[in-house]
Amino acid sequence: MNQQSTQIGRTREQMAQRLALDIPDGSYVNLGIGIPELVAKFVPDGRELIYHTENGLLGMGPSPEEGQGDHELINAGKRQVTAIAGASYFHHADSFAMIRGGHIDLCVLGALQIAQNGDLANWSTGEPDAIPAVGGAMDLCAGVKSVYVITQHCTKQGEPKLVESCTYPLTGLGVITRVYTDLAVIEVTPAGFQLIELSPGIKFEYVKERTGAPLLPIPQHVAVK
Amino acid sequence: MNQQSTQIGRTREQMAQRLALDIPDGSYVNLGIGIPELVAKFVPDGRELIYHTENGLLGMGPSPEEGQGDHELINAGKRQVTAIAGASYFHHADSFAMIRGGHIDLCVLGALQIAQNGDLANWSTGEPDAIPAVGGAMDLCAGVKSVYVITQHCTKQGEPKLVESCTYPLTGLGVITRVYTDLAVIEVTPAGFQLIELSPGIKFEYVKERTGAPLLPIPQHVAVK
Amino acid sequence: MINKQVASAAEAVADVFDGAVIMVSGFGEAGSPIELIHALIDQGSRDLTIVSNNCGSGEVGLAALLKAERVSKVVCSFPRTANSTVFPDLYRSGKTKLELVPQGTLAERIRAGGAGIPAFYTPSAVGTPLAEGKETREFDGNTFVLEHGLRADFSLIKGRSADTHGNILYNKTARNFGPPMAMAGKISIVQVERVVEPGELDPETVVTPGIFVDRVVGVPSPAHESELVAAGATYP
Amino acid sequence: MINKQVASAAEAVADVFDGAVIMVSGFGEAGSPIELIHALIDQGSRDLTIVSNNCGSGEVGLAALLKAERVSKVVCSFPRTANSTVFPDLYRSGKTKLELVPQGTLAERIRAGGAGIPAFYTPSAVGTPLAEGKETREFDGNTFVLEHGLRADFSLIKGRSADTHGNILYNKTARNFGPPMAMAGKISIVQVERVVEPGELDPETVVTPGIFVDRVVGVPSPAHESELVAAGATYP
Repeated sequence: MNQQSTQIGRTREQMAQRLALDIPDGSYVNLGIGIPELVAKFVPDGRELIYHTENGLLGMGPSPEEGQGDHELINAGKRQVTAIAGASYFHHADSFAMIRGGHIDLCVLGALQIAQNGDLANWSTGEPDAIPAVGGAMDLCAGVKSVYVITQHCTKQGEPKLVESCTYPLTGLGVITRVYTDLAVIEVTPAGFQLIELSPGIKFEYVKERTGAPLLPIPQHVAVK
Repeated sequence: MNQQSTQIGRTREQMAQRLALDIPDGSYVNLGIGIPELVAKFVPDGRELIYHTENGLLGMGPSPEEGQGDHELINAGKRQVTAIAGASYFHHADSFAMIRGGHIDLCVLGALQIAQNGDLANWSTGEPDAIPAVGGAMDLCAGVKSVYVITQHCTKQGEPKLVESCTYPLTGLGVITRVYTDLAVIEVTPAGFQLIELSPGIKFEYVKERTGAPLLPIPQHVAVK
Repeated sequence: MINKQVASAAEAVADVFDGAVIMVSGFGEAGSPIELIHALIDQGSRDLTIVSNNCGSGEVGLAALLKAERVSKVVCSFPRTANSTVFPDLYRSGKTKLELVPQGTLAERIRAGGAGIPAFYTPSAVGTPLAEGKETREFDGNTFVLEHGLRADFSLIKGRSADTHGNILYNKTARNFGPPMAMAGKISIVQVERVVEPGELDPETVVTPGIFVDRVVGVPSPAHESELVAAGATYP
Repeated sequence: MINKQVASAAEAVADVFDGAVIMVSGFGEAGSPIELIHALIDQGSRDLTIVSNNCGSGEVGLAALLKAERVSKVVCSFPRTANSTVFPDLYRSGKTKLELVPQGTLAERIRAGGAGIPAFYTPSAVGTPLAEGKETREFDGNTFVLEHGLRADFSLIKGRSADTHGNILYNKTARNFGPPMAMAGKISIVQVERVVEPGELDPETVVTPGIFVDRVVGVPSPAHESELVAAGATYP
C-alpha cells in the first residue's frame, strides 16, 4: 500500500527522532538492531542516555572514525562502536543480569507483529526451512522495564503488523507498551491499541485501515506530546 | 582422658604438618578457622598451594608484618593476611561459585563430630540458648572436591568425636573422607572408619577405645604414607 | 546530565522507610559502610530487616543500629562475634528475629535477586537443619534445595572509588558482598573515599557498573570498625 | 610450581575426545578463539557438541569446524550470519542438530553450571516456543521456566593477557562469554596475546581468577575473523 516514490508519514529517521523525544534524561537504554539503532542519533539536547549493548558494554558511543575501530569493540549488531567516558565492560552473565533483573529502563525493538494485548513476535516467521535464531530478544522482553517497538506500520507486502493476535512465534507476552510507526504513535492499553499521535499529514482512518485490530482514536483529554 | 602436662600423640602443629604432607602440589585449598589454618605453615618444599579464602581472595599469603596490614585484607577468620603474587580479588557470589562449583580441590575443617558415614557436625551444639551461626561451612561441605577434618580425637571432656552417627546438627552429609587427629590418620570408607596411620607412640587399642564407632585396623596391603 | 553523587550520607539515606529491607555490605569490618549505617541511625527509620553476613562488633556500625532496636529481623550467615553481645541479647530477648542462611546461599540469593532469578537449586545445607521445611529435588541423582532470590529496598555499600555515573571500584577483600548487593538493591547507595569524573576509571576494571548504583557519597576517611571498638566507641 | 602455560594450541587441545561438549567463547568475531578452534580442526576429534553464541562466519574458525562435519550438535542463541551458509546447510541436511537458547538463558545456564547450580527459574521465553515442553512455575504471580546449568568437557576461550597461574584479562567486548565459560569448563583453555609472570597483573583487575583456568596458550597476534572472511580464507 505504501508508495515507493512518495514518502507517506515518517521516514525511518523521523520515526527514530519521534521516539527519542519520549526517553527521559538519564535512562539506561538498549537499542535493537535496525531502525532502533537510529534512535541514538536524535537524543534531544540536554538529555544524557546510557546505552547498553548486551554483548558486554554499558556506555556505548557512536561508530568509530574510519580506521579507528577495534574488532573487539562491537555492538549487538556486530558493528564496531566506541565507548564513552564512564563506560564499563562486563561478561555476558552480568550483562543479562542487567536485562533480566529489571535494571534497564527502556528497550527499543523491531517487530514482525504486535498484538493488541502487547504480545510481540519478532524472531521467527515460523517457516519450516528458516534457520531459527533468537539472540537476546526474549530476555529483553522478559526483563526490561519498558519495551517499545519501532517499525513500519505494515509489511512490505502491505499486511498490518499491529494485529489482534500474533500468528508468528512469540518473543514475549504482553510486554509492548508503545509502538512507533511511520504512520502513528500507538499505546498498548488494557482496552487495546490506543492512538496517541498521528504522523504529519496522516488521517485516523488511514491508520485504522492499516491496523489489524481495533484502533481507539486519540482521546479528548490526552494532549499530543 | 588426655593428660594436660604430658603430650600424647601429635600436637596441633604436628597434626597440621602431617596433613600438609597429603596435599598435592598445585592444589587450590580452603583452610577453616583454628587448627586448619596451621596447615599453611607446613607445606613441604617444592610444592606450591593456592589458598582460597571465601571472603574474596585467591592467593592468600601469611600474616602481614607488624604495622603493614590492611583492615580490608582479611581472611575468613577476620584476621589480617597478605596476598601473594598471582592473587586475585572477587566478590562473594563468585567466591562461592568457586566453592559450590567444585573448583576447590581441598577444604580442611574443624569438627564437633564426624560420623562413620562421613557426616560432619561442626557448626552448632544445638543448645537452645546458643546463637546460631553457620558461615560458609555448609557450602564448603557441599561443593569442595575433598573435605578433610583436622581435630583432637576427643573433646576436652574426653568424649569421642568420631561417632556412629552425629548427635549435633549436621553441616554436611557423607562428605568427610579423611580425619587427622592427635592420635591417628583415619579414612572414612564405605566400610566405616579405616585406620591409615597411628601417631608416633600410639597403639591401635588406645585409638579404638577413644573412637565412638568401629575402627578398622591398618590393612596389610596399605603402605603407611 | 547524569550525576549520582549526593552531598552527604544523611541525604543518601533520607528516604529509608519503616519496615524497609536493607542489605549492608561487609564481611567483618572489611567493606562495612559504617558512615552510611550511622547516618541511618540518625535518620530514625524502624522495624528494619537487615541482610548482612555479620551483625557487627562492639557498639558501632551495624551493632549500634541493632542496639538502637531499629532492626526487627536479620538475614545473616554468622551473627556471632567475640566482642559484641548486642545481637545475642536481642536474639535471646526475642526483639530481633534471625534467618540463618549459609554464606554461599546468602551470596547467591542476593545475586539471583539482582539478576531476575526468582529461585534456584543449591546443594548447600541439604540434609541439615537449615534446609528443614524447604523443597528439595534430585538432579542427576543428587539432592538440592530450592532457595529464593533476595531483593532489598536499599543497599548500603562501601566501595573505594566511584565516578559520578556510579561505576565502583573496591578495596581488596572489602569487595565481598558489595557487587551482588548493588545488583539486588532497588536503591543502591555506595560510600567511597574518592569520587571522580566519568572517564577517570578504566572501563576494563570497573567492578560494579553504574547501572546498579543510584547514589554515591564521598567519605574520604572512613572509620575502621576494629579501631572504633578498640577505642570503646559507641554510636550515637 | 604452578605453571599453566602450554607450548602450543595443538598441545592445549590434544586430549579433546570424540563426543566431547565444548564451549567456545565469542560474540561474532569478538572473543572467538580462532587459533584454538583451528588446532581442534587439526586434532581431529568428532561428534562434538558446541556451546557458543553464534556459529561463525565464512569458512574459518567455528564455521570451518562445522564445515568439516565434526559437530553433531550446537547449543546456540543466534546461528545465522549474513556471510555463511555452513550452518544453514548442515542444519537443513540434518547433519547438525540445534538447541536454540535465548542468549541470556544461555549465559546464565553456563554460569550456573560453573557455580554448582543445577537449575534455576527464569522469566525469559515464557509462553514462547522456546519454553514448550519445559516446566514452568509461578513465583509472586509471575510465571518462570526451569532451566538447567550447563557444563563442558572443554572450554576454548580468547583472552588478552594471562599470568602463569591462569589469571585472565580480556579486551573490551571480547570478554562476553569467556568468564562464565571458564567457570563451566572441566578443562578451560585460554589463548591470550601475552603471558606474564604471577604478580604482573593487578589482583584487583583480574577478571577470571586462575582457579577457573587449566591451560594458557600464547597467541601473540590472533587473527580477526572478519579479516579472514574478507580475504576469502578457508581452513584448513
